[in-house]
Amino acid sequence: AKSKSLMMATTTSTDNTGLLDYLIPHFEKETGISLKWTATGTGKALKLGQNCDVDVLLVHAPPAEKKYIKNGYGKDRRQVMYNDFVIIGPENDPAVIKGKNISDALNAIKSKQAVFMSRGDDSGTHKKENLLWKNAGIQLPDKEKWYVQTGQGMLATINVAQERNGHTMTDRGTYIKYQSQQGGNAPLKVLVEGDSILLNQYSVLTLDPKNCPNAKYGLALKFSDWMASQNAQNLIKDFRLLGKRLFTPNAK
Amino acid sequence: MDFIVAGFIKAIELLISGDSSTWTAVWATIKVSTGSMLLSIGTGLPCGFLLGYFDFKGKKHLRTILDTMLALPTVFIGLAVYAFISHQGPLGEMGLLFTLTGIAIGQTILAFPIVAAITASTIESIDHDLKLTLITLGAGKRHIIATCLWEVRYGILAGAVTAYGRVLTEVGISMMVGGNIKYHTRTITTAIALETNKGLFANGIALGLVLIMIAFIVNLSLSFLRKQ
Amino acid sequence: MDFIVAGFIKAIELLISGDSSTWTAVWATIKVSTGSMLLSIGTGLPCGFLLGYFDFKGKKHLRTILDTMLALPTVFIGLAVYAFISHQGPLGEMGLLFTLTGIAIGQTILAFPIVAAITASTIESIDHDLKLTLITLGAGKRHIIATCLWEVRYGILAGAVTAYGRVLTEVGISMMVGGNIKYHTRTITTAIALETNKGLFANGIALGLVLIMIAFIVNLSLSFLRKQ
Amino acid sequence: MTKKNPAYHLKDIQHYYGNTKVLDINDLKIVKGSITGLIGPNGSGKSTLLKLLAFARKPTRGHIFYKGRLELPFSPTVRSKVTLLTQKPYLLKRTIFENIAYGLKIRKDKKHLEGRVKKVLSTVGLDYQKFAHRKWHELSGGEAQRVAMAARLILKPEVLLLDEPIASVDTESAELIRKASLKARDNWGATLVIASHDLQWLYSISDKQLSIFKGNIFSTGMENIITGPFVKTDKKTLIKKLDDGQIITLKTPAPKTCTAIIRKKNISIDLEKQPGNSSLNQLSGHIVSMLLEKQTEYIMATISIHDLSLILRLSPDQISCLDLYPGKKVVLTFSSNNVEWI
Amino acid sequence: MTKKNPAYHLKDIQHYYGNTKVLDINDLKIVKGSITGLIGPNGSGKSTLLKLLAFARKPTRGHIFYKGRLELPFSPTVRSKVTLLTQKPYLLKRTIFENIAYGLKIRKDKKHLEGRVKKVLSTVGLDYQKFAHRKWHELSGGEAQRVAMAARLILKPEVLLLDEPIASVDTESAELIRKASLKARDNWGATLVIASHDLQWLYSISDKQLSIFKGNIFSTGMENIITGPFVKTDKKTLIKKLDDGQIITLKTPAPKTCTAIIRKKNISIDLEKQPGNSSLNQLSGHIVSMLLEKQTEYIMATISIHDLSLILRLSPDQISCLDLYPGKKVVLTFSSNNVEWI
Ligand SMILES: Nc1ncnc2c1ncn2[C@@H]1O[C@H](COP(=O)(O)OP(=O)(O)OP(=O)(O)O)[C@@H](O)[C@H]1O
Ligand SMILES: Nc1ncnc2c1ncn2[C@@H]1O[C@H](COP(=O)(O)OP(=O)(O)OP(=O)(O)O)[C@@H](O)[C@H]1O
Ligand SMILES: [Mg+2]
Ligand SMILES: [Mg+2]
Repeated sequence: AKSKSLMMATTTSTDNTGLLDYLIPHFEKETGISLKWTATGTGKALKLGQNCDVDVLLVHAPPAEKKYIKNGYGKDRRQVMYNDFVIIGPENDPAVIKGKNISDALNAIKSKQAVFMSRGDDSGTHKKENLLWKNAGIQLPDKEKWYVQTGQGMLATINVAQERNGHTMTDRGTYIKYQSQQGGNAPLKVLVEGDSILLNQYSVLTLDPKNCPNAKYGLALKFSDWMASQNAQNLIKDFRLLGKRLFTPNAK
Repeated sequence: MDFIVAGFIKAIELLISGDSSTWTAVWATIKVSTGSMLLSIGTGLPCGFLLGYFDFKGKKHLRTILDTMLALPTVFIGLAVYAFISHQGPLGEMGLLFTLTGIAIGQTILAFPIVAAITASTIESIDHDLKLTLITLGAGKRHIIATCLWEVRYGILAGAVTAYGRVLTEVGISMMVGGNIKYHTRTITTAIALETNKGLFANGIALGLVLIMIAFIVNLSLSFLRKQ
Repeated sequence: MDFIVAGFIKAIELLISGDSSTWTAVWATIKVSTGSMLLSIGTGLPCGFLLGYFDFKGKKHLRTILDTMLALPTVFIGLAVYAFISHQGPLGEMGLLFTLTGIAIGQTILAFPIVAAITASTIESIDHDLKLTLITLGAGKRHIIATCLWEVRYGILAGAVTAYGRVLTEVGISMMVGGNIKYHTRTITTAIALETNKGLFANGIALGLVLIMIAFIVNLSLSFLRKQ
Repeated sequence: MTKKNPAYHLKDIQHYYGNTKVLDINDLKIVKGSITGLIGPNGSGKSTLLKLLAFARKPTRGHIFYKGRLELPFSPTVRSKVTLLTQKPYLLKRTIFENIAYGLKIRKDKKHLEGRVKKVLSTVGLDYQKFAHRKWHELSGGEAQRVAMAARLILKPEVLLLDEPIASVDTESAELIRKASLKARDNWGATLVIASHDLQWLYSISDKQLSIFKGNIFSTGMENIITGPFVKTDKKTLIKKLDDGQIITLKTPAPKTCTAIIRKKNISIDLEKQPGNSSLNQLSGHIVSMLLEKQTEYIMATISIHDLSLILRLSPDQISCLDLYPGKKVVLTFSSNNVEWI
Repeated sequence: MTKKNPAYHLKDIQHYYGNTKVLDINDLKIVKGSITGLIGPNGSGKSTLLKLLAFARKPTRGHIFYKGRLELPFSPTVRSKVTLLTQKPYLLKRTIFENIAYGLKIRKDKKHLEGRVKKVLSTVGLDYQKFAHRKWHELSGGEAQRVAMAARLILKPEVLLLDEPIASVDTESAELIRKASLKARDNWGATLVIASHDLQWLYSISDKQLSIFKGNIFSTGMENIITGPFVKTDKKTLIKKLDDGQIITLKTPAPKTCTAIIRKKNISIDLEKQPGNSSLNQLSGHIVSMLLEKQTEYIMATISIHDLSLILRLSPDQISCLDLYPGKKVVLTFSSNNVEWI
């Protein structure tokens, strides 16, 4: 039984949305492999893999993942699903960004000094946000008064944004969750969405056996394969919260 | 505000409905805190006794170090323990990472200075005449330790209860060393952290109440040990 | 293992280089822990005294409740305080959310039972003859309180130091009430949690060492109060 | 009006620990400026009575009037005027100086503190230079007791209650404490109540002796107490057999009680047995000690009759006449009717 | 060999608290099965000496031989054989029964515990029924002291060291403790050392008295001590003036020391002053007390000369002859050469 168990490190979003609680029993039933997971920030998840304390990773930070593989820690990066990021803010849209493209919107926020919450935690989301500022040609506003770094999870950051009447960037899954908690009448609305750069790609990584000879590489591959399987992809497609789909499967 | 009320209702629901994830977390919490308390009392009492009973050079410095250990952040302890028991650490072989045993080790490091420091200061307050009396009654070293500790049992109980509160409520070690793995190493506190992270504040409150209830039951049974 | 060594080096670097985010976190920690210690000693000492000195009905039950309060999880306290001071809460007007003052309030709730419980058990251990002596020397109520507390000062110091360690190392309240906002309410412990989550374990260790250094300096200066 | 009132007036006082009655005093007055000696065996209630007089404890029943006013513990009227030297002197964890100055400091009376401490230390025979700056635990037993005494004396209280002030004190210091007590009465009119097992010392200092036994007060001073077990011979007679064969016969009206009091004035002393009637007890024994009662020149003699110790108060003439000295064999005679029961 | 050895042999013992020397004993032997009385003013070092004899403290310098063997604190040889009743009896926070049984329990000697506790309680005059199940703090001062005594007696130790065992104990109990001590010696050959300020009691129990003054031991029993200040009149003479005008003259070979010892054997008693030479001190005073020294029939008389108390040991004949009794005026005579200095 011991050899048939797998340890995974993943990001909080997959766990907090309940996706794993929904998906994993199917995996266990179909393959007979039991899977345990620990949900942490992307950075820590990668670190746990680097230290060989887990067998497989499910993360969403493509540039960091690629670097990770290049450093010889990971292997077999397999894209399995995505959702997208949105910019949310007060309904009255104080910075007037509604409908703008992402770079314009960020520039508007900066010039209006509208409050913007950053997770500031090196998570996949945070890394994406940093990239967006860079693409918009803005130097990271680390010490600006209007740029608030919470260093917390997505939902906590949204809550801070609500308390402060500010903006933030969030993945759509968490936003839907937030909406549901506000009884469908959330004070913060989606203001910017749809840009292709806002895509949030999730991938499964196995660990390079050269770095971690003891990690269960074979089982990890099986998990990776299963996630990409038609069955799993369908399950992901069917996973809904408040009637809304959270993740879009895109395994090749 | 309303999530606090909701939390109360939810707490009762969770316990009555026999929600399996709640109950496994309850058991994990009880197991791990019992283990770490036994370990920390087993090590902290004798150390505290030595530090409080004897006068020796450097005693004050030792006390300062012990007091400083009271301020070891749990995440720090978690990281340090992780460093040792991670697969690449020196004790990686033992497979303690992501286990309750691993958490208990970390929590022992957390509770030890509390037990030792409060024992030491309680023993220090012992009447000099007690020591003399014990010696003159022919008590050997072991009896002196046992009797002194028993004489100040209320003070030591206070130290143990404080340490228990600390162990019961810590998150950092459980999270780092245990990994908050559902049905395995998820304790009530890591569950609270998770629920809170999810924004399910009422669940967090509910689990908090469950934890407080455990503490209450433990303290209620200890209260029979108290001075009547 | 190597990240621990790296952490030591990093700790020195952080402090020497005057890294602004570290230093603001240091100041936030010092401010908020000082505030909450003053508040909790101010409330906990008298309550502990009353509970330890007098015999009254229901005293044992009060002690049990107090001991249970030792096991209030920080996230729970954080949530409760949040419920009151969030914009929708009854004290929302005061704008305490995401401020150091808010954190200090929560930490006071955390430290109060430690100070009170240890004071009570220390006062309880007071020789009955001391009380009689003070009365016969004509001491009024205020003098009795002050003198009794002074007689057991080492025990109370131990309680205060324990509470200080608790306050200094808690994360849940600071995170929930303070929001871990960089340059504002980020304390050392929330910073450690953040760095650890990022996988920057060496940074976590470094910040932990900074915290321990603060505790060491405080305890070193307190050690002059100790028995010579 | 207050002039006429006694310092203390105790009315219908009863005190219990749990269900055990340890004090039962109908009516007791203590005159202002008097020195009252409190005599009684262990556990008779001396310390309890002193705690009541110090208003450190509330009697279970009854009232205590201080200078004519009903007072209760913590009454501001008495708090700073009445002080008690407890039986087990407790020193605060400070220097000797701070211990002695404590009472004055809480009274905010800090003038000439050093001089006053120096003076009161010399009153109890301790050298300021040598002792003032020692820590509380760096004292011998008798020194600690004297420091505690000094801490009371410095307050110049209206009432000074002393619970075994010379229990572990040497002869010389006992004399110093005697003098200090007398000075307290003479210089500032203090009222003193002193419990002690050292009768010689107590007689040398007190105007009046109260004897206390099982919580009952006898205001005639030290009396002889004969405790049971007794054997009932007939309805109205109890006898106590001593191990050496001598027999004490006592008439009893109250069969339940079991402690007899024979007042010293009812006992006479002789060198040999007289042919007497059967209602007279005649017991032989020897004198153990003879102590001077300072104020009166009378002599308190302790006579040992096998296990029993009896006390007599003798005049110098009686002693000269019978040539009495410690070791001398004597015969004590008292009527079996002259007995009181409690 | 052990038979010949004394119970204790102290050699070149010095003990310091900090920099203060409190004991200085060249050579002292305590015979097995003897009862030694320890007399001395407060702070003279009695308790310190007893703690050394109990091996509860290590002397700063010197060696203590127990039955011929050099022993140190915590030596397993002596731990269970020597016991000390401390001056301030401390009771454990348990019932009286548990307090008394404690020593036996740690010796794993649990046979007939209840019966033995009952017996030892009655030895110190306490009723088992009434006291055994009380808590430690529910006792009067004297009762507590007796419980502590019982806790030592029950151990039947080879050596029983008693530090002021009757300090707050009533007369009757003092007698019980005396008897219990004698029984310990007679029944199981215990060696006893007893410190007390109650000389009458101590003389009635001890075979030998050691007098201790400022840490120095005098093995002739209680001697008279005259402390300074003295006034120097010429190179070889010091005088002390009493407040009533009388003058004591003392020859001095050692000018630095300042405490004089006049041995009681060198003092004679008279009713009136004799025309004498100038090197004789003649002091008038009166007798304060006369106590029987039980074993010898001699009488210890205390004579008060103004502030000074001197002790004489008199035979019954002397007393009869001079018709001495407490209160009688007498004259004491001693040569100014018969003085020792420490
Ligand atoms: N806290 C207590 N609880 C129960 N009984 C007590 C308590 N304190 C004293 N007693 C009992 O009350 C009685 C009176 O005690 P008290 O201390 O007044 O006696 P005492 O005359 O001072 O005796 P001693 O000469 O020994 O000091 C004793 O029989 C004692 O056993
Ligand atoms: N812990 C201590 N530190 C310093 N000096 C001390 C200490 N204990 C006792 N002394 C001093 O040592 C001397 C001897 O003390 P010890 O207790 O032996 O006297 P004692 O003869 O028993 O007196 P007492 O009759 O008052 O009990 C005293 O002068 C005392 O002040
Ligand atoms: Mg008493
Ligand atoms: Mg002593």
